[in-house]
Amino acid sequence: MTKLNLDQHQIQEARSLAAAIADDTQRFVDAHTTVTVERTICRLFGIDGVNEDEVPLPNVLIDHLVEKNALAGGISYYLANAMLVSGQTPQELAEAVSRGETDLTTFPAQPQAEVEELLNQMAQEAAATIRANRKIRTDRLAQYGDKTGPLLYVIVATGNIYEDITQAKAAARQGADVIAVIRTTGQSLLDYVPYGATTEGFGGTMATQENFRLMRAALDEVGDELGRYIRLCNYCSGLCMPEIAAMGALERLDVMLNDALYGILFRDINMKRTIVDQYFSRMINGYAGVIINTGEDNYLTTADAYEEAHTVLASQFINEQFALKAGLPEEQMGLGHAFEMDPDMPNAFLFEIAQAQMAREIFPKAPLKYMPPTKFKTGDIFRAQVQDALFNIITVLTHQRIHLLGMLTEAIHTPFMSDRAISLDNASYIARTMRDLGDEITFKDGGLVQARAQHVLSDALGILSEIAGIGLFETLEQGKFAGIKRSPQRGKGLDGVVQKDHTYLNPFIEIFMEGERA
Amino acid sequence: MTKLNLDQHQIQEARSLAAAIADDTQRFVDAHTTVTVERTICRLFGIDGVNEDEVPLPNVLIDHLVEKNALAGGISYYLANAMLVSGQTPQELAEAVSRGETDLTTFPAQPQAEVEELLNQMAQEAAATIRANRKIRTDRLAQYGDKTGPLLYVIVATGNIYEDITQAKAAARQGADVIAVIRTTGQSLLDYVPYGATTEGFGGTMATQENFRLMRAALDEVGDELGRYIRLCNYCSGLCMPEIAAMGALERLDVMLNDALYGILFRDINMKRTIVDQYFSRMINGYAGVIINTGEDNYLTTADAYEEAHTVLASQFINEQFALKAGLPEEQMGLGHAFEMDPDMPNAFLFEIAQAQMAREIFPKAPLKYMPPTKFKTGDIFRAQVQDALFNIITVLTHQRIHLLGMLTEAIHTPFMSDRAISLDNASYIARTMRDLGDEITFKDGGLVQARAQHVLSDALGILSEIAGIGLFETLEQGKFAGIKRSPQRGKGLDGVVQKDHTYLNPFIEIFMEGERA
Amino acid sequence: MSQAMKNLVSPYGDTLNDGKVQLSFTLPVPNDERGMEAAKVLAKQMGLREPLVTAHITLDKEFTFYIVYGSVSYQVNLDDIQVEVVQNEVMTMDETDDFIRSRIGRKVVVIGASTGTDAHTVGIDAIMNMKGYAGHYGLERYEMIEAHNLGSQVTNQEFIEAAIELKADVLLVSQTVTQKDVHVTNMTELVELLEAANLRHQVLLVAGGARISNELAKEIGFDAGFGPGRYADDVATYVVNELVDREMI
Amino acid sequence: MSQAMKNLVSPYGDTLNDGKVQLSFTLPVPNDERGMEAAKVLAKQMGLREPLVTAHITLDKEFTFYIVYGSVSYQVNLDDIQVEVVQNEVMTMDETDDFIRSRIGRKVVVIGASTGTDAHTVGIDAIMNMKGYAGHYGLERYEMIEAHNLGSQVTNQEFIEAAIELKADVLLVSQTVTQKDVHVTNMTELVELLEAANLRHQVLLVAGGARISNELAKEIGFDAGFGPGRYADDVATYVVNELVDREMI
Ligand code: B12
Ligand code: B12
Ligand SMILES: Cc1ncc(COP(=O)(O)O)c(C=O)c1O
Ligand SMILES: Cc1ncc(COP(=O)(O)O)c(C=O)c1O
Repeated sequence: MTKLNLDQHQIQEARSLAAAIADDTQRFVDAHTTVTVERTICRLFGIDGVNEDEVPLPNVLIDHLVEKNALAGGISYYLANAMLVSGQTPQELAEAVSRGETDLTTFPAQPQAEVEELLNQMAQEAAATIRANRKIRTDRLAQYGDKTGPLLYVIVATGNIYEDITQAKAAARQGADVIAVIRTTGQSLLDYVPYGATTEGFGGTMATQENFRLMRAALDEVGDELGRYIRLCNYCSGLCMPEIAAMGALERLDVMLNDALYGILFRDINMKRTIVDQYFSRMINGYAGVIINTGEDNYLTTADAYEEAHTVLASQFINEQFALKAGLPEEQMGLGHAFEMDPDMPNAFLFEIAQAQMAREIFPKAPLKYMPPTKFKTGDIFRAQVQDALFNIITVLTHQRIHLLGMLTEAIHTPFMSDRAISLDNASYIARTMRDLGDEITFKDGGLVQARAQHVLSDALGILSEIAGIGLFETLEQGKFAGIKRSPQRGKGLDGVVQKDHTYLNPFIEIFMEGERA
Repeated sequence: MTKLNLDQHQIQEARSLAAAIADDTQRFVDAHTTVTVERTICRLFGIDGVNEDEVPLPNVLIDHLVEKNALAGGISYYLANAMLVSGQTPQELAEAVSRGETDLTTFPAQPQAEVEELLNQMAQEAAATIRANRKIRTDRLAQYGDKTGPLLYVIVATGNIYEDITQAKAAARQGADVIAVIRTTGQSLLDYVPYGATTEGFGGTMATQENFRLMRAALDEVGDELGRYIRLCNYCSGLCMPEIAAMGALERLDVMLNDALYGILFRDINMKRTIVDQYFSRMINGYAGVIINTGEDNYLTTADAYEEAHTVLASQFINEQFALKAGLPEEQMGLGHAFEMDPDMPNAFLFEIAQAQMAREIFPKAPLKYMPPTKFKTGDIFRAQVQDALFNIITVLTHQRIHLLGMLTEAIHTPFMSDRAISLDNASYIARTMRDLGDEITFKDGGLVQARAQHVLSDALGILSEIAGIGLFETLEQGKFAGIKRSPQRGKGLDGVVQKDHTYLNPFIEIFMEGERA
Repeated sequence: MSQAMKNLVSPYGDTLNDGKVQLSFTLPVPNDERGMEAAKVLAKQMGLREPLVTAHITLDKEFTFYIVYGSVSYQVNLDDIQVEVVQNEVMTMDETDDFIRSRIGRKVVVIGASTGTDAHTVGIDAIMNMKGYAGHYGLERYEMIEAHNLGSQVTNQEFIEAAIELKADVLLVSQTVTQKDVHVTNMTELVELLEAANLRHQVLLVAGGARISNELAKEIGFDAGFGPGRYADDVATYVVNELVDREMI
Repeated sequence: MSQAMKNLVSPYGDTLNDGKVQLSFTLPVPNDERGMEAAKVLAKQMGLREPLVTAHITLDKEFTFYIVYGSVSYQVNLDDIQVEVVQNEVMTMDETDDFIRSRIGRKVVVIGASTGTDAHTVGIDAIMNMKGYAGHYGLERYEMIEAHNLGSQVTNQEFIEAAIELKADVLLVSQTVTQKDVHVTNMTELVELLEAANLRHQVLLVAGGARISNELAKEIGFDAGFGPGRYADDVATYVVNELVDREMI
């Protein structure tokens, strides 16, 4: 079902180049761990809670290892070793460390086989919990049936989890399929995950495990009432990528934003740090059956959507390979792109169709995430309704899967309850009255749409060759994405990156990469 | 450039059936005249103004003939005869009749040849005035260039001509190409045309010659400022069809709503009366280079747009033939249709495309008038913006010419100045960003769009055969259009219909039908 | 007091009592800094604290359209609200027919029209025509109602003549065009003509239309008014109960 | 008085002084007759005579969205409006450079950042980057301005340190996220820190962003604020004049 007649050879070539780029970067990833990767292991082993200074216990433990200069071996070994000696649970050990009563590095070393045996057993338990969550999702989707067209995705962002729940339930009743709880500004720069239910955020609400749990329960409740499964989305980008991925796996989130490139470019997070974090977080997402959403759409908020369209495609190719490396299947790759061309450009709509259809044909199995107009939204809410309508049309026409709804108040505030309802009405009206339009029309051979798509593909191939030549880190230094330059020596979180030593252990990698899933 | 693969044979057959229907009706038309046709002749001879009772002089004159039971011969003869005898101008004679000083039927009969000679001369003068107006239009369009895409058409309807002018100028500056001054409710039932500038109307402003003149001057002024020709539209439907057509010809209107069927169905105007009136009014419109707009769109405000789509097409075929009979060329036939399907119907948009594209292909030269959603508009102005957006898309996609803009406040009030601006922005945004979309896409062979169009065509053919069997009047009695039943013996204005006698004269018919135009 | 406090509501954006509202309006001013400030002043007069003008769009040299967001401090006390709904318990067609049979004992004569210069018939047809509207049968289908739909553009004079001739119990008036309050003028004239003819108290006088509320209809001198979303069953229920209550049978 | 009368304006729908406005808001009430009435009451509190609720849309069991049209009687006296625009005569880049050369005689040091947790850089980049925005070159291109763009997410502490280190004359702060007035908190903190460090009067402190007005910025203790549609030339003109006027050179 190809409508664009794209050069298949170029697609294949682009894909191999992206694989080469990912391979190259993966060498760095394999040699390193980070503080948040290790904290994630703690969390998967059941360590939770905060000490009297409100520091999360996983941080307490890892800070402790850092202090002892022992992180290169990984927390797993130290924990298991201490458990064997002390007979304490990980949580008990963490609390003891927090109280300053225990030093994990001073326990006498137990036989390596016993340590590994225990680790494997603990990791299997954690994996079983995640699989159980996965099964609940599969069962509910089987019970209620899943929607076939685009999933209507809206955000809540009041800063207060309880108010978010009010908004989310209303949105679900209005027809939303996915609820994303946006994070407060600044959270992605925190090198820990806050604890408990929270009610104070700006432009979003803290991502905490308790908040996840509260929202999950609320959506299950309203979903049961409506006879639909309402998906929950949050963010595992930023300095705590894998920790939040683990929390999402434990609390049955369904969709998670996850993209190292986003953090590098838009949050000035150090590239070494986040690329290592991304690997483990995607592994968890993959295992948990969570759909990831990548952040290419954001490029077009600073770069021009017409001129820089190929960078979005190139980045999608790279993200695809990174995801595959982490065992995340195509069916869970919500590669991002966006409708962001200048409304003053003649035929802009045709070029948007080209871009969206191209992504659809190049990544046929991916549940593409399609972002609405934001950059050219102004305070003119009446025009915004039309901008969103055109975006909604392309979504339906090109069979996008994750349909982020535009808001008429995009340029003004995070959505009001009514803004969301207006948006959902806009999208549903179009989805209904244009239901089969995508299958009904074809594009002129060699016409504007086909030519544009082919052009973008060729340009993407060009930039991928360049990147393959110089490597991803150098590419980012040169500012090839979103026009933003970043150095591997700068940015937030670099000090949390540690080279692994030969004793390093992480019992989850094998299970998540090779274990059974369903 | 056919996209629908319609059965050309059926199109031809439908056209011949419509011609037969028009021929049949024309026999009635040719045998009759009406009070307003005769008043029109007065107006074309320069009779204007009102008497002390505010009765327009054309009415005074024709009422006078009716009273004398002399209308069957037509006003032309009596006027010319009286002129020859008295040496007075038509205006002077009218004033004299009004004062009760003169009886037109008592002048001694002059030689028929002299009467006819004078009449011909006077009619040629009137025709020259109309041609001069036509030339001004042609010259201005040549000077400024004419737009090629859809003409953006908006209404003004404040009830006050001066306020209308304020609105119209603003609309022109916002990008409107055609300004229609809507008439006050009830005017179409008046059997006279009000006189002078007016400031009191409900849901619209009186159509008077002075109002036409004021608005024409205002639009020329703003057009010169903008370097565009702004077209002016008004209504010659109702009980004074041909009189208003004449006023429009004299004041250089560019577009006029004109449709006997509309008056019959929606104003309960007697069918005999208005069908006779329509003939002469179209003749004038044709000669003046005025584009007529027919009213098929209105059917869908009472009948269902999906079920009754074929009645719109059938009516367009009939209106085409009536227009041709009156010498009005295809290039001036703004056949009406509308976007009125239920927004709750799946694939409604596809069926709307089918209908619009079908009209485009069946009437390739006609400057089709495409009406926006009205019936399913509610007070939800945010949804209305989306409804209008979809309508605007079809307009561009199917190359409609006269693009009546929908208003977000359609279900609330006649447009505010800001409503129009919002609408124009909606339409321009779509026209710009989808500029070449129509040429870029094709519809699946035998797909939903093609099948729907063919289905509507076949049904239209069916109903045209029925109508050809029973005649137009009987068809209207049976309620085949818009689900509304009308009897030839009822309705407003029947008493203004008179059978012509053998002496009847109307010097304009020959000139308008056969004379030079440019 | 504390009881009343419970029922105070304010506009809601995304947080309880945030008071958020959206406004739009045009001012006859050029699109400049002064106009922008004028828009804010107006918004403040309307009660918006710190209004935010999110768009200022030129309509013409001397006209600018503003979109404004802001918060108001007003609260509505729900307990103070007296809702004047025409009635609550709507009877089905059969129930109404039975009611007429048992309580009135003869057919009720209803005439309806879109009066004055108004040519909108869809509304009155929705109420009267056999097939009804939105799944509610029209009055013509009621066995115990004799319904006469006179159509549109019926003058008040013609309407009254028909009422007399048909011995109508109930007069239904539909009004759609409301520009410059033409409906108010037209409806008021009908009331006056009925009074002049000494008929006003012989009939139930009911209005309806997209912009008609019960409040408005009563103010003008009608017995009731029905707006959008009301159907034949609502009107029938009201009418038969009222005829009985007023002993107009 | 009659002079003032001349400059009174009211909202305009389609007739002068008709006072027409459109509103929309949500109330935490069920979508029923009482809610509808509550919407009218609120609209009346806002000054609408005879408000017309044109839509009432269920958002949830206890939330309803209303769209309302109506007329207000408020008038704005244009003569009373004191428009506080930062300045009117904008100098070109070359004029500004010349002004600095002749009146200041050395380069002016400007530092800018998107501060606090705000990561929106497009606005500050528009003002500072070489290539500028919407056809207005940024401050980096000015020969007589030494411009340092510190990027985004810069804490107030870091910002002040940079100001001291670079001996900045002018501090430019961009703020985009305004939810729960986070910008106000963040900007106020900067002012306090500057005062604590005895630096407040050594520098010109200028804010900007989509929701920043001159009014607001001054209220918080900044010297000026620039909203949407203002560019590098506006800021440069203001800054150099102000430095000279205040003898801060
Ligand atoms: C269809 C329509 C037409 C059709 C009418 C066909 C026909 N035979 O009725 C046509 C195309 C002919 C038409 C013409 C005009 N129209 Co018109 N039309 C509409 C439209 C699109 C829909 C109205 C409708 O049918 N609604 C559906 C019915 C079912 O709703 P309803 O009438 O509210 O009825 C319900 C209730 O109110 C109640 N009800 C109604 N009547 C009664 C009576 C009683 C006794 C009771 C109990 C209940 C009751 O029950 C019904 C079911 O719930 C509206 C815009 C819109 N979307 O609303 C404009 C609209 C009503 N028209 C308008 C105008 C101005 C006109 C014209 C005057 C324009 C002109 N100058 O040419 C003309 C002339 C008409 C005239 N002389 O009256 C304006 C009115 C503006 C205003 N508020 O004053 C509107 C709002 C459009 C606009 N924005 O300009 N129109
Ligand atoms: C682009 C964008 C982004 C990009 C930013 C990329 C980047 N590097 O800047 C990305 C995708 C990263 C992003 C992320 C977020 N965003 Co954002 N984003 C936008 C968007 C679409 C456009 C903003 C923009 O670039 N405008 C163009 C510039 C040129 O305009 P400007 O900033 O107003 O600047 C002009 C003037 O104000 C002035 N100016 C600006 N600064 C200064 C400074 C000085 C000194 C002077 C003199 C003048 C001046 O000059 C400029 C030229 O005239 C808006 C929505 C919209 N359409 O407005 C949302 C928006 C601003 N974002 C919003 C939010 C909430 C976020 C997030 C916090 C969401 C989240 N929780 O994840 C995140 C996190 C960001 C963070 N921590 O701060 C909200 C803010 C709501 C509010 N009022 O509080 C908005 C309004 C969207 C929404 N409706 O929710 N965003
Ligand atoms: C991939 C990705 N991660 C994260 C975010 C959100 O930002 P933050 O990580 O600061 O919450 C976005 C923005 O939409 C994104 O696209
Ligand atoms: C053909 C035609 N004539 C006239 C009108 C307007 O009505 P009236 O003749 O009452 O002014 C319309 C309605 O839009 C119409 O379509």
